[in-house]
Amino acid sequence: VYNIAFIVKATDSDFWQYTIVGGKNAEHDLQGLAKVTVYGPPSEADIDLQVSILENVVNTKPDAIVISSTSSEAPSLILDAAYKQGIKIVLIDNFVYDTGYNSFLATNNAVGGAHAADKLVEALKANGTALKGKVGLISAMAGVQVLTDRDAGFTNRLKEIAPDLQVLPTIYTNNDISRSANAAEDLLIAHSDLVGFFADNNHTGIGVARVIEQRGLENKIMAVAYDSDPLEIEALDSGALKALIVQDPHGMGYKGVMFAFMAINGEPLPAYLDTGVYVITKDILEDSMMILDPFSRKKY
Amino acid sequence: MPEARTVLELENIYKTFPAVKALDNVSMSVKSGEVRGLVGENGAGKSTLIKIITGAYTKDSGSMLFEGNDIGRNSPLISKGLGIYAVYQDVMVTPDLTVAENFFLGHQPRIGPFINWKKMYRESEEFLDEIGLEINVHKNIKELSIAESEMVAICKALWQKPKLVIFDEPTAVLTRSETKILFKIIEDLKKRGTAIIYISHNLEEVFEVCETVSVLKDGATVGTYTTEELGNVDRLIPLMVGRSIEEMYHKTATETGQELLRVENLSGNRFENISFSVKSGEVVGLFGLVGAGRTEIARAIFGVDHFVEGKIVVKGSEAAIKKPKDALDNGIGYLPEDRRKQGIFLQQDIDFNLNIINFDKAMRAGIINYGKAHAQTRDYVEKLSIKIGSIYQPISQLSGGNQQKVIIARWLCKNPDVLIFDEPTVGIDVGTKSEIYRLFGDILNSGKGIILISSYLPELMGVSDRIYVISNGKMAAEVQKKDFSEEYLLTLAMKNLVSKEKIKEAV
Amino acid sequence: MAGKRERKAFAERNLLIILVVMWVFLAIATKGNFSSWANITNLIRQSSINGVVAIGMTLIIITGGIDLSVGSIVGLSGMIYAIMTSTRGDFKLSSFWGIIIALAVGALVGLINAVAIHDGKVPAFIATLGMMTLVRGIVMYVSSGRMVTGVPTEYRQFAVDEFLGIPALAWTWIILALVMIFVLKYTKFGRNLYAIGSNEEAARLSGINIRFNMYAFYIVAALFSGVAGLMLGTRMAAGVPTGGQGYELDAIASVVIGGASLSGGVGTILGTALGALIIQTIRNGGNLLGVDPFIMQIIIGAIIILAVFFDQFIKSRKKGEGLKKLFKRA
Amino acid sequence: MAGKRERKAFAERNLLIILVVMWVFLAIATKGNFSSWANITNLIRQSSINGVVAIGMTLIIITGGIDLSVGSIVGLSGMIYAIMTSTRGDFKLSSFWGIIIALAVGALVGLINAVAIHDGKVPAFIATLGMMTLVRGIVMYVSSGRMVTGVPTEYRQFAVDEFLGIPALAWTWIILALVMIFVLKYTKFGRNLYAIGSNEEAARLSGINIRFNMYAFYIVAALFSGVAGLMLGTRMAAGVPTGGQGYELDAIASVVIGGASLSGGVGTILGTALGALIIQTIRNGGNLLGVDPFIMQIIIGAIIILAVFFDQFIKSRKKGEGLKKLFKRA
Ligand SMILES: Nc1ncnc2c1ncn2[C@@H]1O[C@H](COP(=O)(O)OP(=O)(O)OP(=O)(O)O)[C@@H](O)[C@H]1O
Ligand SMILES: Nc1ncnc2c1ncn2[C@@H]1O[C@H](COP(=O)(O)OP(=O)(O)OP(=O)(O)O)[C@@H](O)[C@H]1O
Ligand SMILES: [Mg+2]
Ligand SMILES: [Mg+2]
Repeated sequence: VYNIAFIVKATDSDFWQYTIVGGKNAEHDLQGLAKVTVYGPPSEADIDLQVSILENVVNTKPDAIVISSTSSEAPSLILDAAYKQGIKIVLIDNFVYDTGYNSFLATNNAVGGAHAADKLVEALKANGTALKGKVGLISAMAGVQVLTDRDAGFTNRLKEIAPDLQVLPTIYTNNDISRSANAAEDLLIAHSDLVGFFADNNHTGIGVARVIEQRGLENKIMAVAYDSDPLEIEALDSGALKALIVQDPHGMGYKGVMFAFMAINGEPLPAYLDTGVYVITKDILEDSMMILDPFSRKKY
Repeated sequence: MPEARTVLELENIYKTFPAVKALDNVSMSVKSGEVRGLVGENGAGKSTLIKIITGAYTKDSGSMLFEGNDIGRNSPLISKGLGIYAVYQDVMVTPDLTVAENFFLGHQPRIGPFINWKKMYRESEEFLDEIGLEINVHKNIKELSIAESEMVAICKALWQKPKLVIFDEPTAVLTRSETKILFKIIEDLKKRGTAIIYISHNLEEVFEVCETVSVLKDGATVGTYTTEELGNVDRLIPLMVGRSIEEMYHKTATETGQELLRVENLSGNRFENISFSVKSGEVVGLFGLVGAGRTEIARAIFGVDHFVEGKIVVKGSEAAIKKPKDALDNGIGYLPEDRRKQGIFLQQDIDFNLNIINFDKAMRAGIINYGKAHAQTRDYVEKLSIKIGSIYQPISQLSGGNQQKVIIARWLCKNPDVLIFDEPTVGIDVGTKSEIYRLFGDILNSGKGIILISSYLPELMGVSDRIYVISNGKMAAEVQKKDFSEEYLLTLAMKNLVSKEKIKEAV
Repeated sequence: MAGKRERKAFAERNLLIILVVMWVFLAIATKGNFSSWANITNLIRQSSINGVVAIGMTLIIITGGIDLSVGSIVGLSGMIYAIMTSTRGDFKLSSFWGIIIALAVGALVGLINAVAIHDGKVPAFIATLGMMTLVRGIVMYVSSGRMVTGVPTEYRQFAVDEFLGIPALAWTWIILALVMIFVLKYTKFGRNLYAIGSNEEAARLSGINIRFNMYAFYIVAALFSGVAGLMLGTRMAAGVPTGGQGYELDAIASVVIGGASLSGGVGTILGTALGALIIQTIRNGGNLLGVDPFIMQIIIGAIIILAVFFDQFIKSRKKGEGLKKLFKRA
Repeated sequence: MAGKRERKAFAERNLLIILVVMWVFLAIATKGNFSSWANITNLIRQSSINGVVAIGMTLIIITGGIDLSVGSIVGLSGMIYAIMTSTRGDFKLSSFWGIIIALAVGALVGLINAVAIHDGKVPAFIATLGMMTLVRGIVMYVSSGRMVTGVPTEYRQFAVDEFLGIPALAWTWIILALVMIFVLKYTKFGRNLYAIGSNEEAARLSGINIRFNMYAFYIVAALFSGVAGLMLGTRMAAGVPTGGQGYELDAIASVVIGGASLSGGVGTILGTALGALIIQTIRNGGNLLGVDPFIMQIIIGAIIILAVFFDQFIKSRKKGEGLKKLFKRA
């Protein structure tokens, strides 16, 4: 049996749980040929803790490591050393500089952000709202690369396609649903010409959706959010959110483990694989359930 | 002895706190080599005056001259620089440092930039040997008893060679042998030409060490007298209290009735096989030298410490006392010895401090009736003539003696069947002492009993109906009123002491 | 009579002044947006969850302790409720039983805190730090790190309900605060709290049962976190594994800004409530002003320090020397 | 002589016993993986950053204060270094100047803490909580919330460098700890620290300049966080805006597990070092065992409490009743 270590950025969110389902499903499909052990710090803020975990994992001498690193630089030297020792390295979600690796699988977050801008403008048009006024940007946390990329992708694209829409200064909410809802409430009070929101992850998305739902603003305020979890899906269904930008965490985990297995067996692999983003709107909701809830695909 | 010159001169000092006028036109001067007593009722302003001299408080008006120089701006640091050293009512030491380091604090001996611990320990050991104090200089202050840490603060006075030393009720927490060392230290300081101000409520003591006495009353100076011209304590009291006290240990005759409390063969930490009893209407004294174990016995009865053997019988039936609550439920109360640590809720107000065990009396359906609670407080403030601005003042703003009175009032108000008083009158002025003894009479008349622990024999003999003498943790004897005499009680107290040396030390 | 009445009113008056100054400034700076009724109700609702947690924290800080586990208890109680009542779950209990069980589990955490601190003699900081980690682990474990949805609709409705124009969440906070102001002043439970907090030894010698009371304080404090967890749950309409994370800092800050001393014996519910409002005003005001978020964060940090500084400054000027030392230590 | 010496050695011996028990257990449970030299060096290296922060925290806790801003200072110093030296940045300074400027900026934060606490009379908890928020805001602002890369290679190399088989990061920690053990025992700075923490008033009356010393303590403590920030920077090979977030809790836990009292006057560098090792052992061991991460979190929480519990338990049994009360309060 090959030992494959599967290191996620954090254990406290659905997204990484979905990745883990993917990884574990792959283990299941490999029918005893590989054993997948999951590691991860409790929170994405614990960059150094994740490095420590990696060090400890390397010490257990697995055959391959599938890692979604929180930092693009921190684990370089350790990963490189491991790679040189012959441990196969598959990077998922986040690239790591200056290390040897077998393959890299990820979504382009800036592209996802741009999709969000497209969908927001579409929704505004569909609603007959003029493309001017303010747009609120609620972000889960400052200083986190993937979020920064999403926000930048969104802002840049919106500037291109709807230059009269002004994106308000970002509000960071410490990944707290209640604080995200507070922020949405406050922006509604502060700007009577507010027409839409972009929330850059699931918790911010729920916070925004809650406010729209509770105040019945579905036809006045257009909101687009990143990620998918049951409440966001519910909000999409109810119209509180107009679109969800969804990565393929299950695929990332599944392919990550499969690629690792292939690497161990000396199969050739692509250096980069875009796992893509899905844009889910209400009309295709029915057909997208397996993307939205990878838990339904749990095989083990 | 060098020629005496005036060291300190205070002129027309005023100090007002939000609620009270603490000092009202106080003038005073002290000469080198003089030991000046400072006496007055609780709250008269003694401690406040001291704190103004050391700069801990700033005066509202008036002037202070030190060695002839007008000291305008003062602070503890400035006064220390001038050579003023004070041993405050609450001990000022750093509990987490060793005894030796406390002596050297701020100017430790060094080799180059590094502290020379060896030298520090050696020199402080030698110093304590010289004084005759047996304290391990390696110990942290917090491992010492209060008496010992007070002694450390006192000894620093000699160490730092100041020009003026102030003692604020130093003997309140000291044992007899330590008091002796203190008097010796005062003698040494005097010889060096140091001026000394000595505050105490033990007037005999004041006559013993001071040649002049200043009396403060309600923040104003009554006058300064030589102990010679006064002659004895009885002449001093009216100056302080404004009246003479005819009968200090006033006692109304009360009927002794049923037995309220009996302990049988009680053994525990530091005491063994103790039996005694209290009947309604009587004051039972517990005498012993400091360390005899009286406090431990009282704590065991009150359920603070556990005892190993024996039983406690309340009104004829055995009581299971495991914690203070049980004792209270059985009608036993205990006024602890170390009020500052075990009695006072420092941040809370006077009303809270008095009522914390008495809310029961001012409560309806589990809800406190503050009207009643406040009335209760005012009643006792008046009864014990506690000097306060308002009952909503934090207790920390009261003078030391008045803080103690509040704690005593707490228990008087509770009025349990048996009240154990552990050194109740330490730090309390003579006038109030006699008031407290008078209140004893009321308690006894209502069919209650009192156990009085005191190391001050005149008081104990004056107030008690019977005295049990504890010697080194064992019961030495029960003495009836007719047999009371200082020599007899002291002899009994030393009965179980092992060595003759210890005895000598203790007397 | 004057003494304390004056003093007490005064201590909280400083906070009120600080708050009013902030409000006036914001009302002007946001051209009235801040002072609109809609925003005022928002502000109170937004303060309410932290406000309720902070009531419990006030009790613990008055005892001289600290409770870092409140955030995790908030998360736990919301999660337990969701698991118990979820129409997609195994239990499908009614809201009533969900609330009872959620609060009971929260109270149990409080009891364990008290046992570790009182009987195990573990410093409160460490005991509750450990519990913070441990309880969060439990929340993650029971939810497999996933959101739990399908909670009853009346639960979700509570977050939007209003009564007399004031949100139900705000009422919850206001009523609980009023009850506790009363309890702390007029019951033995409250008086014992201050007694134990200012001198545990003296309290024991006054016949107060320390163990029993400490258990009670920690359990009641945990119950407040439990209620806050349910309040948060109504807002999120789900059990969220990360719910309540970091709430301990806001709660402690509210209590200390409210005038309590971390060395125990001092603190009031009213002060804490004002502290909670001050903190939320800073956040709400920041959002309304639309300042650059990083600059906003810098300003928030500075205001937290300055609010307490002004409070101390006014106090020490008025009270004179006697109490200066106290503040230094506090 | 005996008295104190024995007692002190003893206090830290408990921690050593706890640590050894954990190590033996892990060595067996991981079939030797834990006790491999590679893992031992990992463990020490992993402890080193928190270890250095905790040295500074020890000073502050001995004064009776607390410092919640350490994590933000860690982030700030690492970020300032990266901005100053980045080959992709505007300054392109040498590593030397980068380090000097980073540490100076860190020290400045320490000074502001001290001024707020000593002169502004703001409780340490609030002052440093405010600074935590404020400084993190600055880190975000100067970096626009993005990672700053392109740091000199010798900087990155430091994280992997070894000397006599022991990582350079570990050496940094060990040397700093040894120096501070000496400083605390044999210099006025150290003794003043204990004196002020034990009784500020008595220290003042002994002629110790409280202001000067408080400034010094907070500046030195901040410098340790600054150094830790650089150490973290070498590991991350970049300036990371969220770097150091949450480090205050680990540092405080290390210090308290190490035997210090949050009420001041008590604490040792050796104890803190053992505390830091205990915390990292729990984490490292958990990873090696490959336990379910949620269960692991539950266990970590429990062990933090139990470690302190056993320490207190052994102490109180040995010292007898006299000191029991003390622990209750501590
Ligand atoms: N910080 C303070 N705030 C308000 N009032 C104070 C303060 N300190 C002292 N007082 C008041 O000043 C008066 C004088 O107090 P002081 O402590 O000087 O009395 P004292 O003569 O030392 O009494 P004792 O013999 O009881 O120690 C008292 O009424 C006291 O309540
Ligand atoms: N053998 C001893 N070792 C250390 N300290 C002692 C010893 N004996 C007595 N003491 C100290 O003396 C003080 C009084 O002791 P204790 O309470 O046992 O005696 P007591 O009979 O109640 O005396 P009193 O009530 O007169 O002070 C305590 O502070 C105690 O620490
Ligand atoms: Mg006095
Ligand atoms: Mg005694």
